[in-house]
Amino acid sequence: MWSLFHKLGSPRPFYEISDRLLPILGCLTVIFLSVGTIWALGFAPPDYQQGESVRIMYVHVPSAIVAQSSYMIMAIAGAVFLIWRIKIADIALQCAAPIGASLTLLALATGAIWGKPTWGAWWVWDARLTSTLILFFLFIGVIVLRSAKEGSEAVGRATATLAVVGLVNLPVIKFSVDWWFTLHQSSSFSLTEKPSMPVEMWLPLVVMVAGFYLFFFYVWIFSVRTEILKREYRSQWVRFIHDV
Amino acid sequence: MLETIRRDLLLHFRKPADILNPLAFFVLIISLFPFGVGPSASILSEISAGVIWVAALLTTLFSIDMMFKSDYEDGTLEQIVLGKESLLLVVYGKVFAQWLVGGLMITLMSPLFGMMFYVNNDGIFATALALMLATPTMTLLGSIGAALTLGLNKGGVLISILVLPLYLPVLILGVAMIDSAIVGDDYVGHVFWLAAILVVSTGFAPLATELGIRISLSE
Amino acid sequence: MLETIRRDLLLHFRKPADILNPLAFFVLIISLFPFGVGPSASILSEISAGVIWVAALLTTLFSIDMMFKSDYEDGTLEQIVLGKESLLLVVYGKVFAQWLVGGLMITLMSPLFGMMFYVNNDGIFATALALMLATPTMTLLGSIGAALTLGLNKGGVLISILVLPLYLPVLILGVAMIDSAIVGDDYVGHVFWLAAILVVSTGFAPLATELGIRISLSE
Amino acid sequence: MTVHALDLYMLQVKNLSCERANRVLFRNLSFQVNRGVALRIAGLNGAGKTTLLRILAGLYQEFEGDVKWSLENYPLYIGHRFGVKALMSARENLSWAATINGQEVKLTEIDYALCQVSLEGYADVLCGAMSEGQRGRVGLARLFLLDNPVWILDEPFNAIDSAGIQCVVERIEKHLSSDGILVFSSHLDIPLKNVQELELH
Amino acid sequence: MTVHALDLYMLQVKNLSCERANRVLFRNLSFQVNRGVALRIAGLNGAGKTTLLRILAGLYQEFEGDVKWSLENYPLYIGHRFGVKALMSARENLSWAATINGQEVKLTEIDYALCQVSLEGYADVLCGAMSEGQRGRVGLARLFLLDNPVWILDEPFNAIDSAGIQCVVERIEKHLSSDGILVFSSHLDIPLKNVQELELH
Ligand code: HEM
Ligand SMILES: Nc1ncnc2c1ncn2[C@@H]1O[C@H](COP(=O)(O)OP(=O)(O)OP(=O)(O)O)[C@@H](O)[C@H]1O
Ligand SMILES: Nc1ncnc2c1ncn2[C@@H]1O[C@H](COP(=O)(O)OP(=O)(O)OP(=O)(O)O)[C@@H](O)[C@H]1O
Ligand SMILES: [Mg+2]
Ligand SMILES: [Mg+2]
Repeated sequence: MWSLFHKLGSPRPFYEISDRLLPILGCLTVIFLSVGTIWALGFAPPDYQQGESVRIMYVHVPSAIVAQSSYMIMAIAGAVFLIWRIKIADIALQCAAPIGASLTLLALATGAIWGKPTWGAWWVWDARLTSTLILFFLFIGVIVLRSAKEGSEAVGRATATLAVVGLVNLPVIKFSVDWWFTLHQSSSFSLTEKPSMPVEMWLPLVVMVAGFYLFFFYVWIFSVRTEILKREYRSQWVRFIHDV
Repeated sequence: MLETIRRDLLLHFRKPADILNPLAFFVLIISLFPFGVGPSASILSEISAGVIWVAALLTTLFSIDMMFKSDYEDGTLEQIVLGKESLLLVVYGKVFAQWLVGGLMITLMSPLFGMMFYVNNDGIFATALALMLATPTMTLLGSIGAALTLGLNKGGVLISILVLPLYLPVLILGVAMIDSAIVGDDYVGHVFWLAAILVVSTGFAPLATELGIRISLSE
Repeated sequence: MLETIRRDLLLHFRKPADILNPLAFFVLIISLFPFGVGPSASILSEISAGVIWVAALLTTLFSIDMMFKSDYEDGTLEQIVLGKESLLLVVYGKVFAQWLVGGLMITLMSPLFGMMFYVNNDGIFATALALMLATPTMTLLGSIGAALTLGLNKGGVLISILVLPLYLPVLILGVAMIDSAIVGDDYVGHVFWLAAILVVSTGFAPLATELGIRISLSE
Repeated sequence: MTVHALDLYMLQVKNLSCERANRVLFRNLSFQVNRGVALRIAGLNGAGKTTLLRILAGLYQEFEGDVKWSLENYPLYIGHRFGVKALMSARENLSWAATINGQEVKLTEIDYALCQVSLEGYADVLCGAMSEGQRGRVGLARLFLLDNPVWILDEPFNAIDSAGIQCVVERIEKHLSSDGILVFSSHLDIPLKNVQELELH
Repeated sequence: MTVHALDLYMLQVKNLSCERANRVLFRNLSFQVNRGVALRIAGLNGAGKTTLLRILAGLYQEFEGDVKWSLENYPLYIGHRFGVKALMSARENLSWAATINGQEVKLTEIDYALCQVSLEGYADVLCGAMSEGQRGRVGLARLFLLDNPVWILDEPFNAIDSAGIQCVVERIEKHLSSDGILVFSSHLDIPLKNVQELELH
């Protein structure tokens, strides 16, 4: 286990192992996303209140959930980099941030689109919405800081520090839901109660969530590989692999 | 002048943060308010014009701080002053580049916030129009402050104190214009005044800025 | 550490603007609002807590920008890192000096603005108390951002983007506390939480700041 | 004074006095510099060399006396701060320097200038990622690119290695022999023909 | 390696390699420096002198190899930036330098140090109102005040006039003869006894 960890921690074995993993991951992603999409759009029943617009849920909820997970993953990569100084953790952090930011943006966009028919407004200053917005800012902060100097280890550590410090915010933002509603009763919308869904709606959602996770990991590993090539293009093994 | 614009834009793009930051900052200030004030639609839409304007103002102020600073510190400003190219033209170029990455971006983003603050369509259009006319003025006036405070090493806060009073007429006009638009009144008069202020400051502010630069350098 | 505080205060007093500016800035932001929002007492008192907090937050952010910058640029920070005196202690000292000329001053001024915004006495007291507890936290968290962005030459705006999300819990708690106080509710819970956050950040933020400084220097 | 007399020299200084912070730096300084001649300002640290050079360049105004140039003067000034932007590459820095000097230059000329200061490999490196001396060299590359007849150089050899100094000295000789004029300060002993010395105390 | 062996030298470097921006600055550098000896790092602009000195001082970490000091090491480091605050007077700067170095010094010691670098009259002048060389001298005055056994000086003579250089060179000789250690870089030809050279390419 420990040796595997170490092996994955250095660029070359990672590159080789992921080389075999990637096609499988890609196939699974395609399968899950297409099955989920067809199921969700074609077969899942419309909501008796919201009608067809409920189908946005199949993009909105997975993207929102995976966006949060990707922050978590990114921060863990940051911690690993700070503690063990494994270079690949820095790359992992750097590559996770844009994906996470895009997913967050997708969640925001789909939420807004969904909000218009259901609430009559694109945006309300509800706790969950706002905390998603904050999550987006956290990602942006990480991206901006990391892009300050490409490939520099110092900037990498700075970014990792920020990502880890920002982690503190995740639970706090979650708790703010409570503070928020005790303060401002005026908000008439609540996302905190789960709509009781029938299984026919719930199951395709699970497939989509799984598909989004797979998608995240696929893109993530793919861009980590690209970044490895970019940083190590002069080294022996890269030349070797790409000449063969 | 075109060369100056090109160079300054290049420098801004070299640190993408120069472009992203004012935007993100604008977004952040605005999004702080619902936290501070509460999410009630009625209050938010009531203060929306004010908040958007104050945010635009502060954003301009804080990006303007760096406008001449780096050129001053590394000695490039001396080179510019001594060069054959007219300093006034360089100032126009720098102001324009600064506005492109600051004021213009803010203007383009404003409709989004109008929506988030439940402003109606007329109000949103008026906000964008008002910002389009006012942000160049803000950049122009701000550049005077930036030039005057160059050698003093006192940063953005001193500039604010110098320049904010100059901004007040624009702020008041702009907010009045948006408020008229929201309730459906005519606002041609406001547009006229904002445009007039813009024309006047385009003519005169760079002269003052040029003077300010020369003063700061002969220190 | 005492030496650090003494030195930093000395430096601040050498440019009185360092002390005056945050105050003036705070005053300016707050006074912009009546212009932007209109002078109606009911709206003003409704948004008062939010405005004062947002102003305090922005003021802290913008003075924190310079916290390590000058030491970094003239090479003094290297000297500090290499010196026998513990860097962590120096960080504590600098944060404290920074708070004295920023956060503390803001806290002391807040009652004035409470009055200007028609807040009642309970609210005014709660505002001051909340700021007293929260401004040190803001300075502490801000110092992390300032340290991390040192070598990057990107100024205050990047710091804002990094740090503002971290400020939100404090902002939400603080505003909630003031609002409770205004309507006469009990706010011991809020005080407790603010104090707890302060204690935790006093313990941990300087560690992150120290790390940030070392990282920025080893560039 | 006739127009003809003015033609003989490029720079004429009369009764120049300057004090800073209540210390007299120099008093009633009078001298003139002809074409093809270098004037070296010598003096200990704090003697007022930088101040004098900035006065001659028109960057510092708090003095008494007369400074006259015999032609419309855009001096090439390099001071303690090199005037090199950290966020632009060496090439971009030089191209911008030419632009504000009102010159149109070709890429080959820029590359030639960089080559002269041994920065061939660094044309596209941001100057912020260069060593101190390399940044100084980018500043000095202007001497090989711009066509100003008047050079004002304030300790141009700080942080420059001896090969670099040699190179610049040769350029200076060429500049002087083509009727240029140079006013400079340096704590190093630079071997130049045609040097006048002015010692500040 | 025994403790005794370590005692002989103060600094031992083994297989030090460093690259920046994909250029190898040095590879597998190994050397050691004994007490009472100065090591001079030579090399052209951009050779990596500053980088090496910062590595030795512990300010730069992106390298491979071993750097060992034989005792708990707080070097006195002076780099391209002097580490002098513009808003503090010369005296205040030195007093603060002593404080962060964990030393308690008397006013007379500070004034003595300032006197050594010929800044007697400038003790209470803000360093921002000094000339470039005077600021450098304030930085160098630390050599006369602090008691670190290890000095790391990166081109300490930039902008300093020859009288100033002479003065510092004498101080260095004294430091070495009292078993101190010095690693420095300079483009000038400094006459020192007991110098090892290390040339970077
Ligand atoms: C811009 C607007 C919106 C944003 C930023 C947003 C954000 C989020 C987030 C972050 C989650 C994931 C929560 C978790 O981790 O479990 C979520 C879930 C969800 N959202 Fe949205 N949302 C928005 C609009 C909407 C709208 C308009 C609706 C429909 C009325 C909606 C319905 C849901 C539902 C049903 C879930 C799943 C709840 C659960 O499983 O806990 N959202 N949203
Ligand atoms: N901040 C930086 N980022 C990336 N590369 C750098 C940076 N600073 C210097 N370099 C590169 O590292 C190399 C060595 O720089 P260093 O400053 O160590 O040189 P040096 O020997 O001290 O030169 P000088 O005599 O000019 O002071 C240079 O070639 C330069 O291109
Ligand atoms: N910004 C300033 N404000 C006030 N006085 C100054 C300032 N800069 C320099 N001085 C004073 O003016 C005098 C001359 O400074 P100047 O920079 O001209 O000296 P210099 O001959 O160039 O010295 P160096 O060899 O150190 O570069 C110094 O004694 C200094 O005290
Ligand atoms: Mg000088
Ligand atoms: Mg160097």
